[in-house]
Amino acid sequence: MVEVTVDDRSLELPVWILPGHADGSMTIHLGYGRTRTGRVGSGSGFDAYRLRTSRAPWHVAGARIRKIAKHYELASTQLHSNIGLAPGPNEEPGFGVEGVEAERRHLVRVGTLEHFRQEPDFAQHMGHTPPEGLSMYPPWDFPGYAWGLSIDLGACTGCNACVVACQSENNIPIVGKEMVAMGREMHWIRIDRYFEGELEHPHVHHQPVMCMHCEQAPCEVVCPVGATVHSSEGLNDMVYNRCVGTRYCSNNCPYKVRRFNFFKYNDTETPVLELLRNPDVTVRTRGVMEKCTYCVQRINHARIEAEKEERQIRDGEIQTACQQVCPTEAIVFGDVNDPESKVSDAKAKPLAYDILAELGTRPRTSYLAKLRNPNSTLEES
Amino acid sequence: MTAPGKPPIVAPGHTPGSVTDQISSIVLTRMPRWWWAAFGASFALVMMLLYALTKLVFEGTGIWGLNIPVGWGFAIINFVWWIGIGHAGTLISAILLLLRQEWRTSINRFAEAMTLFAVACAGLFPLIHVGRPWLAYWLLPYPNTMDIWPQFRSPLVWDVFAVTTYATVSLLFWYVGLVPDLATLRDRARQRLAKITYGFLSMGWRGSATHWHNYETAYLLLAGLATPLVVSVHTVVSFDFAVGQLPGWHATIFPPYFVAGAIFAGFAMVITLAVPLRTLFDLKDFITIRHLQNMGKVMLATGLIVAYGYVIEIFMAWYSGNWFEEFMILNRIQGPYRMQWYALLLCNVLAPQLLWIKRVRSTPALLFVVAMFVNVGMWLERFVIVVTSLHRDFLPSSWGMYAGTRWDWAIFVGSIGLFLALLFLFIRFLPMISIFEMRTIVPKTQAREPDEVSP
Amino acid sequence: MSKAATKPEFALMAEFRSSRELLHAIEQSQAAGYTQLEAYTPYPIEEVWEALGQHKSKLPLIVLIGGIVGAFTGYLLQYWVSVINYPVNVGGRPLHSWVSFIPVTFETTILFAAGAAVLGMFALNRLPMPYHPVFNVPRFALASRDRYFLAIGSWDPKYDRRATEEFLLGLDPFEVNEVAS
Amino acid sequence: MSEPTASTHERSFPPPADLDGLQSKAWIAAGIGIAASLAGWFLDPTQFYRSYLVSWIFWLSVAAGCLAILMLHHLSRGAWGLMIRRVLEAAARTLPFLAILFIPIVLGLEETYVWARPEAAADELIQHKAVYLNRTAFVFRTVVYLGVWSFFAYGLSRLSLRQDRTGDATLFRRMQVISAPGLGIYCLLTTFAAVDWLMSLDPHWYSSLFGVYFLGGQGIAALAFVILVALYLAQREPMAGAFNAGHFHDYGKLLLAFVMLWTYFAISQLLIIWSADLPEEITWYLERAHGGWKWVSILLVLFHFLLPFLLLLSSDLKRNAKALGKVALLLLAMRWFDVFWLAAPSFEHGHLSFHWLDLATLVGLGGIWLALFLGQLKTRSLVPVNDPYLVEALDNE
Repeated sequence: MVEVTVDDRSLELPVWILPGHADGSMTIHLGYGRTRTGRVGSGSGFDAYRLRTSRAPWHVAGARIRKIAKHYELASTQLHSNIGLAPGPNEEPGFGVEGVEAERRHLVRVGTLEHFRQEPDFAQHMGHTPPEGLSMYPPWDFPGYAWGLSIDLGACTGCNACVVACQSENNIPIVGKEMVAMGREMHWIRIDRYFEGELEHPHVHHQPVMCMHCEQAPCEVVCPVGATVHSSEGLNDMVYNRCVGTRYCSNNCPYKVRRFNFFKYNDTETPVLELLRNPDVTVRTRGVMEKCTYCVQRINHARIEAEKEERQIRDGEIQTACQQVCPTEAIVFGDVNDPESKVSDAKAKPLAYDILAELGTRPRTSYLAKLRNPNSTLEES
Repeated sequence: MTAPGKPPIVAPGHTPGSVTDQISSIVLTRMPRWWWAAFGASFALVMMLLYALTKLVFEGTGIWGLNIPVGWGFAIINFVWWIGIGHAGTLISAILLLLRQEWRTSINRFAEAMTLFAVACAGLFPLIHVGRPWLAYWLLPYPNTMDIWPQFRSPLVWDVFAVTTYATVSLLFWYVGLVPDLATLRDRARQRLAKITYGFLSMGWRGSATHWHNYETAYLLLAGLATPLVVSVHTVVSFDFAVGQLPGWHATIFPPYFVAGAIFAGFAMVITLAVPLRTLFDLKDFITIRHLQNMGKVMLATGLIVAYGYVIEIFMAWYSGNWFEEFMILNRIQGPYRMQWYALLLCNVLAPQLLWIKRVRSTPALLFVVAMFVNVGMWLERFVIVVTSLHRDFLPSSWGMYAGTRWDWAIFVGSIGLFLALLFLFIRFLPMISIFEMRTIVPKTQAREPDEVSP
Repeated sequence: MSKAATKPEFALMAEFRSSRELLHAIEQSQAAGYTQLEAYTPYPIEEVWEALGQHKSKLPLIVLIGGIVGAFTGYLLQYWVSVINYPVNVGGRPLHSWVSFIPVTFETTILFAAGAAVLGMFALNRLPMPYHPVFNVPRFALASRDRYFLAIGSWDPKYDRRATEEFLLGLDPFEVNEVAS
Repeated sequence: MSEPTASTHERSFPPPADLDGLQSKAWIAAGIGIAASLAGWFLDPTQFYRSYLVSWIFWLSVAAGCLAILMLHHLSRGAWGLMIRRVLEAAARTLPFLAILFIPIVLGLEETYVWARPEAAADELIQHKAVYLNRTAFVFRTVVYLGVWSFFAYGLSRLSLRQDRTGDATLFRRMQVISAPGLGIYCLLTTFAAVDWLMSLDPHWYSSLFGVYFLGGQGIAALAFVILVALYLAQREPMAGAFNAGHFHDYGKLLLAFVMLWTYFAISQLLIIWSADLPEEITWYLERAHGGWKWVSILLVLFHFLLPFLLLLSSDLKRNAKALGKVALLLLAMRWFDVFWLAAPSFEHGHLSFHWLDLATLVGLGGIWLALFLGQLKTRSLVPVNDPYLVEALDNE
């Protein structure tokens, strides 16, 4: 921990050294200045307003920083975020065995405009994509709708709006710092952040990850009670009532998008909280697994509307919660059986790729590689 | 029949009468004072287990150290550890019977009991590890109004079948083996209650030629069935891991490697228990140095198979050219759980090499030390497989760390207490050495004609 | 007790000190024309049941049938559940995932076969049978220790209370007892 | 059946005279087979090398398997192995000759192994393995495998022969002491041999169970062969009086055990790969599950497992030497099919084809190997006459 002193005011707070943050500077979020924030928030965070005065609310000078012999536990949902982050000249080389893992796995695929012009489908050659239909099993047909989703990494700014939207749409409980520190966050969608380049000035990539709704879902096979099965429209359904909580599905999920109710996180006793919740989404209890449903309640809502009007669901009629709030429209959802749909269009682009395609899971969620158009003179400096 | 150079499997001087009297008297007389102390201690641990389980059921799986990505932890480690330990009992009883290894006789009963209690401990964990333990019965196929059935492609359902079959067959095998001895106790017991109980349990066994004939056939057939069964059980346990896609779990070598590991751990536990018991109950005449030597050899052989598994795993990780596999091995060697991996190598690979030395194999104390190393090592092996594979899998963004909480430890230690408590009860109420089989081998091992000794 | 006086005895039972003596006695009894013999020994002795003419047990057949029934039960249960009664798409796997059905089929085979072995053994041995006349002989308790008994049933055509007792005593037993029924 | 203890030591078991005739027949078969193979080599060298590899691995499995069973026998000190120890030793002593017969495989390396071809340089994955999969390392390793196996084969044979001469009772202990690490080293080397010779035919594929599977198959091959030799010897003096139903019962049980073991490995590997459906692993199975190969797979299930398994359950059959011999013959034939099934789909991706060279090389190599084996068998007494367990072994029921 460090102590920040401005004039006679001082604040003790922890620091987290991140790549790319300018040397000799530190960012302190003001937050809301609260000390009591209910069940999960009390006792967490620091009141940075103490450093501010009403005389000069936006600027103070002469802050001093001092390292103090205290420790504070920070909770983070992501502990590892390097890809090809080369150590700076004075840095100790190597981050241990975990070094450059994410890069080798080609999770985030980034290219320059120049590269794209030369080889438009470069992203598809970065990993090992097995030939289509390679499987020990006969194929399953998905007549009718086949839901799919595409995320444009080039558009994603990492603003987290999707995470919040998903949380309120799907009645996802807030579990608090203690649980997050243990690795028990409940978000159905998360934004993976990766640093690339040099430690001093890395590139940052954001990658939203939610359930991929794999056509050959590894999670489903191992569930002993059939609590997670496939719908005829290709959704990876989670049957909460049937789930006994073996957590086997999560272990076998390569994308680690499943979340488990280790305790009874949802407060179902306080009547007023009932008003808080989305009535279309089941409130999960203790001991069951949950994960992204592609907002199945919205799909069904649209289905009912369409059936009332005796028509097909129109493209764009269903918006998932994350899609709806995305300020850059990075997320597109729709019927991949419909060649005219926006999602089919996105998936047909040369930049489209699946993550961990080499596992043969055939995800319905795919990504569009990120394109950069760097100014060569700026980049060099 | 005794070949040159082999120590006898029963100390000289015993007759059918003397073995009957000595072994049955353990059950039919009062227990020594240490028994009460030991039973009391293990019973206290059982109470701790019950307390921890109550807490678990009321509060949730969250009291353990589990998280995402490490969705399986102590419970599964303990399950695999216990069920592995159980395997030695069946192996001693069944396979050695089929191989006509007579030295099995004085340890098989005890080893079978160990199997049963280890399986009981093992069976506890899959039940309690689920998020909603009160619904664990949903893994069984039973007709219901919803027409919902288990999902037979899941290794956990195979586990249910494998473990229940194993428990049932072990119990039957054990009980069938006990029937003539229960009759022996019925004939020796003085107290009316003991007479009635043993009489009831022995079902009216008379030891007629017809009885023995069908009995021997049944026993042999059960051994023939139990042998592939015991292999299948740990194979299915290995499928729990191998069927998945996770690097470190998905390896075709797992079935034989797990089975060998199970036998390895099981024999270590038999030695751990047999060395003190033979001293405490003065059974050195029946559990001789020869038994310990042989068990040491089995431990060495299975330990080498386990080491073979490690070698092949590492080689294939490289040979596959699959980066996930390579990383998995590197992470074991250099990652945050590397100390566990080195300790595992020390316990499972290096320590058993001492068994090449005959002095070690024939010194109970040294053998006991090696066995303790293996007990620890095999627990660590499951830790490495379960936790080290899970904590860093495909997406680096979701990597995490895992550590057991005090409740994890309480339940683990409590299960050891449960095992010991059951074992002490067994020693108290049932003959821990098969009396009738000892009667069978005594004439063969004695040079003189034992039948002519007067009662 | 008054009943016992009128009721004929169940058998005559001779006690021997060694298995060799018992085997000898069986041979002699068979030579003398006795057919309803039963021997009691403290541990299994193959020669004894061979001498009494028991060669093949029916048990292996029972176990085989048990195993076959178990295999079919296991496989058909899975087939019926996964293909007919509750067909769902699970991870893109075919409904009839025969490879995945092998372990459970194997386990039910073993379970049924083992059950058949145990139940078959008890049935063939007519157990449980809490009461049997031989228990009326106090020294019979030694049959589970180190004594060998040979009984000649009273329903043997050649049985005669006195002559048979004479005959048995001629075999040099430890003693001969009457088994009350 | 049992002989008086005193006389067994004085009994001698010289090889029967008609082994010479059998050996001549083997040489003739070898001549015909080799001539046909040479013709095939001129007509279609690629096919020749491929067929030769399969045949060589088949006969090697028998010989090397015998070495493994020999060490198993020494380790378990069981009486069961004594009657066949000389057969096992003779088969194991052919291993150096098999090393010489490996030369054609080295010559045709590029025809059989993808990684040995120049175009492999373009394959990223093969390049990754090039440190391991290259001509020099491959030949070097094969020399090491066969050298080490031969070392154990000759070492054990020599001690066994010395035991015949001196009757030194401590020798069996020494053979045991050698066999313990010997068996371990054998299993490890065989695993890598299986990777080298068979698995690397499809250099993209891997399975960590493969070595164990190959070991299980070797056990079947060796036992089936030994049973056939025992059957042959049991019909002639001096062994006619020595072999009894009990011996064959033991061999039958071992054969059953190995059939079950092989099946266990086969099912485990299939189940794990089938369930995970990882593209990099399943291609190997898909090749063997489609086209004509499907029928070979079914053949293996039926006649490498199901039929022999059911037959061997019967103890009457196991005690009947002739009936057991038929099962052994079937299994030996299926061993060839298994090796063929492991190797050939990787040569010609997709379709099943038998070639007459498969048979020609099998007969040619088999003739040579059998002649060598019989030559070795003739040199010694058929039973180790001074072994302390011999009385027990002859008495085996």
